[in-house]
This record gives sequence, structure tokens and C-alpha cells, in this order.
Amino acid sequence: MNAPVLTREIMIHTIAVLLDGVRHVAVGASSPIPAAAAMLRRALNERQDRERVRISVLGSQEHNFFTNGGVELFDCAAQGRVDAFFLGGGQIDGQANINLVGSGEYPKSDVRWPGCFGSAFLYFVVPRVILFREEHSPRVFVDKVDFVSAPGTSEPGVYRPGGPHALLTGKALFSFDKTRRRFMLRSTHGGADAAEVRANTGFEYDLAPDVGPTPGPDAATLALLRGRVTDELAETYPHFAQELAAERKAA
Amino acid sequence: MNAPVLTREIMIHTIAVLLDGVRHVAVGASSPIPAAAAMLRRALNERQDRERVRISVLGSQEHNFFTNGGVELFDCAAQGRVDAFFLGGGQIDGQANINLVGSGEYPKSDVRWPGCFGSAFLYFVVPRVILFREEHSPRVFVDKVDFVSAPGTSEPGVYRPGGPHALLTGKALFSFDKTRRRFMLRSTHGGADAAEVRANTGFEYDLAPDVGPTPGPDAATLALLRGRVTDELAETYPHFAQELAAERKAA
Amino acid sequence: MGEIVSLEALAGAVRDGTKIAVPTDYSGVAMAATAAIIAAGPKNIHLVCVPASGMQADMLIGAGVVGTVETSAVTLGESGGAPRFMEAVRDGAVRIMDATCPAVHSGIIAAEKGVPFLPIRGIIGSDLLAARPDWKVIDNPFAPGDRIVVVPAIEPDVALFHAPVADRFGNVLIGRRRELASMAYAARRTFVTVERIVDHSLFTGEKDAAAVLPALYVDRIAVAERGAYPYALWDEYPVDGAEIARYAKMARTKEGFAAYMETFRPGKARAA
Amino acid sequence: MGEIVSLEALAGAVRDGTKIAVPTDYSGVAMAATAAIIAAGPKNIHLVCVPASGMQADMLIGAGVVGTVETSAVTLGESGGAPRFMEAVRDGAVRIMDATCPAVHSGIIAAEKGVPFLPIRGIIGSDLLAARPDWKVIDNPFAPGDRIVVVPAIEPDVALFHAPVADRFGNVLIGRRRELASMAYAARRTFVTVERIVDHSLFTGEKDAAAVLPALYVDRIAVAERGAYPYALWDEYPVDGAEIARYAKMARTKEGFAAYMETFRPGKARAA
Repeated sequence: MNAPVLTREIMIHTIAVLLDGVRHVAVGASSPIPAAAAMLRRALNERQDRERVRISVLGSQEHNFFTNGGVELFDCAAQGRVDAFFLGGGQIDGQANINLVGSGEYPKSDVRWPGCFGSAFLYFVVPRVILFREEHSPRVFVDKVDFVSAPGTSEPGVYRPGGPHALLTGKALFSFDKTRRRFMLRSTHGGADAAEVRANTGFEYDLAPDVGPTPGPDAATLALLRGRVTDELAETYPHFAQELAAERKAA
Repeated sequence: MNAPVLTREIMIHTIAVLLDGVRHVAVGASSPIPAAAAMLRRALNERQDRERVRISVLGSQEHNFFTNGGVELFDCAAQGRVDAFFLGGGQIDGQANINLVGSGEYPKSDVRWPGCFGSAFLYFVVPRVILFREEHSPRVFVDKVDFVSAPGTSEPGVYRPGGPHALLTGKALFSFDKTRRRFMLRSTHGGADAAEVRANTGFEYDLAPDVGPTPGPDAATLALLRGRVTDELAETYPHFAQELAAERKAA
Repeated sequence: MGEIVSLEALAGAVRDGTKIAVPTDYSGVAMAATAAIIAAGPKNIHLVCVPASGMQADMLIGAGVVGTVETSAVTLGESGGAPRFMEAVRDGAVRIMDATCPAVHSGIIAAEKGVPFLPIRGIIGSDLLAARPDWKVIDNPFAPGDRIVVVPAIEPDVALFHAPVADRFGNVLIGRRRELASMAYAARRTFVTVERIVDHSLFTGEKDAAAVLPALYVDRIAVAERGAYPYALWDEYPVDGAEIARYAKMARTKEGFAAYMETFRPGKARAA
Repeated sequence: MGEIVSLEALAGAVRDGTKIAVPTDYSGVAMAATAAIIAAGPKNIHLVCVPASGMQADMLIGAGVVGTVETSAVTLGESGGAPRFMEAVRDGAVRIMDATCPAVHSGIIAAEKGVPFLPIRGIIGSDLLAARPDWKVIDNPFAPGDRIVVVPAIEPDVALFHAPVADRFGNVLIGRRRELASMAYAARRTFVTVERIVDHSLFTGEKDAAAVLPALYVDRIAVAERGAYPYALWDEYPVDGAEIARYAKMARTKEGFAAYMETFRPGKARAA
């Protein structure tokens, strides 16, 4: 319990803060950090006697209360019943466009990625989409994506209750301004400072007046994360929970 | 078993003949004559070792294999998986238009009926719709219906794989010619002859060259109808099965 | 979500002008809640029958709480026409939005999917198109000249039905009556009456889960034993056809209807 | 309907050019049937992944039976990218129809409902619109100026999946995996492999019926024990992640893929 706060723990806590106020968050089957953050948010709300947080883990049998097949997540989101979701991308650009298809010329991409999944829909209808990518490098954060799987913003008149809320990487937290269509660097972590983030980011962005270290959890929150949340996490992501434990030991 | 053939038995047999070749027939919850005919068709096919006939009784718990809620019948029909269905109407006109809404000016009808149900859809997509109405009178069979719940025919270009196949009443059997948009009297029953049908029908129609009595079932078919089919019928329509039995006794 | 309340609290949330969706006769009709709504006496509700109704719609109309009825049919089945419905339509006392069953389903499913409309085959050539100016005919975008009807999404304020069981987490057993799920998805809020509430989760396995409407979609639950009476509740009790026939006969006149309603307390009496 | 045949007879009905719909990894992937299809060796099949796929699509592509793959994604999940898929797309050896999950569902549901298209929100501004000229953007007929995407119906020749149980009447247990039902409704024919066939009807009550795909929609059934291996089958067996990782490594080269496929006989070996 006395190990120093890990970067991943800061990221989990940061996402949990970004999830403040949500009632239903959906996470992908292989997204342990967002899942951990959602579980932490749920635990925090319970401790504070606030609104109940529901978590849907896609593709999970255990943590999935959907009963209308694969389409239900999308219908549920379209109904406005999914408050937050996570998207990543092989490339993400400064206008929050994401590319899950491939780099280079389409369709014979130089590097082909799996495909768009539900991004071209969920990015439009989920109010709080958190862009999450641990790798923070110029090959991921590009000036302009080679293929727009889902656009960061839409023209006036396009139905779009949802969109990007923040971008979290292994080095930095950005907020996104829909009107200016630009990210703003809020804070850094993982040993990086503003200069290192600048060097590793291929797009232009604004700087918050007070860029400093991303705040970590307080002692009580850290205890919750290392206790109950890690136990819950182990049920669905045993491998990740073990990794976290090993990192704590080594730290 | 030796009672003379009842008019209702002729009607059941007639519908069973009209159902020759179908594999799936849907019948309304309160349509015992069509249901009996479908059961007879099923029994005949089994005796002749022909294709299996499936029967869906709408609203029934027992005789209903649908598992996707109330919409499934309509989707199933749209997929081309319902071969035959039955429609009636407060009014039916000579172009096979049906009215299930009311007589007189719409919406403040002189007599208001329940409503269109699924007619405005099923009449378009079920290949063999059998119009069935026991009452054969000029107030039912009118020149022009006051409200078209579902039209008998459609303009070229309107998607319409389905439509009227025949009209059976307590007095007569008509076929329908989609090109000429007219009924043709084929045969009579229930004590009526062609003149009586003429006097009780408010629309124009053609006469088949050989209008005679509607054929009844042969002895083996009648036995099947009075035996196995009546037993099956009693499970879902106990009241109707009792009525039939009483009629046979009285005859 | 899935808050357990009294029948009165559940019914009281149906206010003046509420658009309320109810299922068809064999699908779990909330008759006890219907009596409670009538007792609360909201005005001018917009009743959406998914896709048709019987005694429930007839009673609500007879009691004067309905402003608009949107339905494919209202009938008492073997007991004949729905007398309060027929008279109110004839007199113009309610606005009627005549529909056809699959168009109602399509409107509900459009709301379920968060789209403003769904296309539907058929209907062209029916006088329903004139009766329903909110339905349109467009060219199929994939085959110009192929005309097709589009119906707008139906977004009820409240979906209301009766089911056998809820668990204490707010999940509801709906069996294969999936239109109840669609109604709940489409509606802003969903109110359910049940025969009983159990302590164990209804999510006990993949097979059992298939029969469950998740608590996410359920706002208020009230216990009403025999709450669908005189209608049937699948796997629980059969329809009481004689009672519906008795209603059909009494409701032929305003006075007879009033007399019937005096004593109509389904569920309540039995829950005591 | 619901004819019980051998795995070979089932697979043999997938011919050159067949449009075949398959479900996603956790929904009952017919891996034994996939091996049997590859053995039969049809050419140029059009694979529709509902809405994404993994090892199944990668194998079919690697074996050279796929002409077109229509999908929202192909991935081996925690084992990384799908190597035969990635190489075939890069080389132009298969035609790729990139999609997004709900658009695939909407195409299937359009076919289920017998309509030529369904509208869907989102997508506008995505390069998918250029990649998919078969998708269109129209004005919402109810709100001019509101642009909305419409996707055409997807009508597979064959839907193929694996389920735990069928009964001898041809009914299939699908649990809450309702996309399997939609695929069957949409497809001209549906082929199902199962762990076992039971003598009693799966329609034993309203609750159980909720988990059943009726025989009306099922054409051929074959027994294939552990027929989803190495994928999971809900309530039956878990995923074998190590086996998928072994495949992921071997399939990086054509030779490694060929060597893997030499010994890939899921179900068959276990059924003996």
C-alpha cells in the first residue's frame, strides 16, 4: 500500500475524475485502464452516497446486462442512455479525428488496422467520449489522419449530441474545445513535461495557463483503487490486475 | 360421422384447398374456420407425405413459435416466410378493397369498427391472402368501401408481392383477377345459388363458365376433419369445436 | 432506476398530456395501474396502443382521461366492439390516429434506434395515408421511382405494462414479449407493475437473461397482484372472458360504464 | 426446415460467390464449420461480419476462399492484428467493404424487416462514406436540411453460427444473442452447428421460449462438439486465448498459416 503512485494509477484516477457525474459508462472488452477508472468512479460514488454508476463491459458475459444482442449498445447510446465511452486510434489528429483503419493510401494501407468498429457512430451520440491512447508519439498524434474513421467535430446541422471530451495519453491530459476544434494541454505525467509532450505530438494545440503535473489520487482514493477496485478488476482483467500488482511491488 | 356435410365444413374444406402448397399460414386468434382449414391442410399433407405445414395462431401462447414479440409476424411476412393469411372487413368492394375502420364519413364514422390491424401491410406482402367473411350481404359487399384500410390492387411500381387470392363467404367462393381487378364467382354453397349471390352482392363481378355447388370434402377428408382436426381445434377454440359438434348432431 | 413504489405513486406520474404507450391484450396489460390512473384523473393523455388495445383503452377513453388515441385497433375481441372507444370516435370526443400494426412497431423501433423515421412497405393506396399526414411517401434512395412510406419515431413519455416478476435490482421478466422491451427502449420513462418482486437477480445465466428487460430501462415498479386481470398474464393466469363480456355489455351506456367502474379494482382487492 | 445433416453437408452448401454472414467472436463462431468450408474450398465468397470478426475471417481469407469482406473490423483481440486479413487488404487480394458496427446491424435489420434501407445517425464526415458508395446521405423527410445516412439492406445467402443446443424439431437455443436471430431472419438460409441435439422441444414455457430461434428460420443443423473452439461458447466453455495467440504467431507468414491449418480440426477431433 505504500508504493509510490504509478503512472497507470494516475491515469485511472484521471479518467475517474473525467467520469464525474456519469450514470452509465461502456468500456471495451480489452480496455482495462478505462474499466478500472469506471470501477473507481462507481466505488467513489458509493462512498460519497452519490448516483449509482452502471458499467457495461462489451463482449463480457459477466459484466453485461444487455439482452438484445450486439445492437443494443448502439441503440442504447442513440437513446442517450450511455453517458461515456472510450475511443482510441492508430492515428489521432489535432481536430480530434480518429483513424482505426490504416496508415497510407486507402484501401491498400501501408499498415492496416482492424477497422472502425462502432466509432463512426458512438463518437456522434455519446456525450462524453474520452480519447485514450497510452502510446504518446508523433506517429500516433499526427497533424492529419490518413483516414477519418470518425470525425472529431461536425458541421452545424449534423445531428451530434456527442463528441470528444478529453484526450488522455501515457504522458498528458488534453481537453478539447469543440468551437475552436483544438486540444488544450492541461497537465503531464509519466515523467513527461510540457516540452516532451510538445516534441512527441504531431499536431498543434493550445496550452492551459497552468500546465503542471496531472494530479494523482488522494490517500483514501488510492486505497480504494488498490483494494476494492483491484479486486473487482481481477475478475474481468486478471492479467492486467496482476501486472498492476507487480508494478506496485517493483516501484 | 354420418351427419350430412355442414356448410361450415364445406367452407373449411374450401379454404384447405385454397391453401394447397403453402408451408406457413398465419391465422388470427378469433378465426376458428381459417384455423380449422389450416389444420386440415396440415393433416392432409401429412397423410399424403407432402411438405410440412406450419400454423401460427396470433395471440396464442400454445400455437405460436414466434419469439421476437409482436413485430415478428410482420417481419416474417415481409421476408416472404408467410405464405397465406386471412383478412375480413366490415366492407369489401369489387376491387377487393377492404374497410376495417367504419362506415360513413371518416373519422366520425356512422359505425366505427376496431381498426385496420395489420391489413394495410399484410395484404401487400403475403402472396395468398384469403378474404373471408361469413355474412354475405349487400351491406358488407359494397360497390366502393367508405374507407380503404388496404387496397385490393396497386399501381405498377408499388412493391406488392402479395394480395387477394380468393373471397369466401357463407354463400359463395370467388376468385380474384389482379389484372382485371375483378372478382369471378366460382361456386355457391350454404343453400345459395348464383341468383341469390347476385342479389346479396353490392359489387359487379364476373361469372365462371361453370358456376355450380362448392365441392365438399370426400369421405376420407371429412373423417379427418371430424376426427383429428376437430380434436386439435378443441384445444384452441373449444367453444367453436363444441358448436360444430352440436351442428353435426342437429343435422 | 428500477425504483419500487406504490401503485398510486406509479400511476400518479402519468400527468396531463402524457404520451403513454401500452401493449396489446396478450402481452401484459397493466389493468390495476389503469384503474389507479383513472383514479388520479389526468387529462388529455395521448394513448399509443402497441399496436392495438382492448378494455384498457376503452376504459381510459370512457373515463375521459384520453385526448388522443393512436392505435391499429381497439376491440374487445370475442365480446365485440369497444363501446366507449366507438362512441368517443363517432362523437369526436377523442382524436383518433388510425394506424396499422407494423407501422406502430416501426415508430417505436425508430425511437429505440434513435433515428427520426423508419421506412415500411405496404400502406400506399390505403386511406390511412390521408388520415395520417404525419406519415410520408418518399422515393427509395436506392431505387428512384420505388415509392415507400416512412413513419416518424414514436417517443412516448411513459411505457406502461404488467409483468410476472421483477427482481429487487429493478430487472423485469418479459419472456418472449420483446415488444415490451422495445416500448421501454423508446420511452423516456418505463413503469411496470408485477405480480411479485424476488430477491435474487434475474440474470442467472445466458438463457435466463434472454427473458429479462434490464433495470437500466425501468424507472418505477409497483406490485399489483393479478394486475393484468381480467386479461391473461402468460404462465400465470388465463383471460377471464366472462368478465370482459360483462364489461362489454355494461359499457354500452355511459351509465353502465360508470357503474362498472365503481367496482373495478383489479389487483388491489386481491393484493389485500 | 431444421434438417439435421453432417458437418460436411452443411459446409458443402457454401458455394462459389455465396454471401455468408457470421457473428462476432463472443456470439457463437462456427469454427468447426469454418474448417469444413475451407476443406470444401469454395471461391470468391462474400463474407459479412456481424459486425466484426477474428480468427474465422482471418482463416477464410488466408485460405483464399474470400473475394469480399464486409466488416467493421477484423482483429485477434489481445493477440493483436489479424495477419492474413491485413496482408490480403494491403495486397488488394480481397475487396474490403469497411463498415461501422451499427451500420452492419442496420443493414441486417433492414433485411429482417423487408425494407430496402434503414436510416442511421452518425457517419457523416467519416471517410467511410467515400469508401462505401453503396451508402447514401439523404434529407430527413421530416426535417429538411437534417442530413442522415441510409444504408441498404444486407441479404446474406447464408447465415452461419454455432450454438449450444438444437432440439430435434429444428429449434435452436441462442440465449440473449439476438443478433443471431436477426442474421437468420435476414438470410435466405441459415446453417447452425451445435454442441448437441435434444429430444424435447425447447419451447417449454414463455420464459424459455425467449432464448429460442424457431425452426422456421433454420435450414440445416450439424453437430460439432466444441464447434466454436478456440472461441468461447457462452455457458459451455471459455475462450482458449493461448491457442489464438499461437495462431496469431504462426499466421504471420503464409507458410506458418498453412502449417497451422494442416492440424486445425476443431470439433471433429473432439467429436470422435
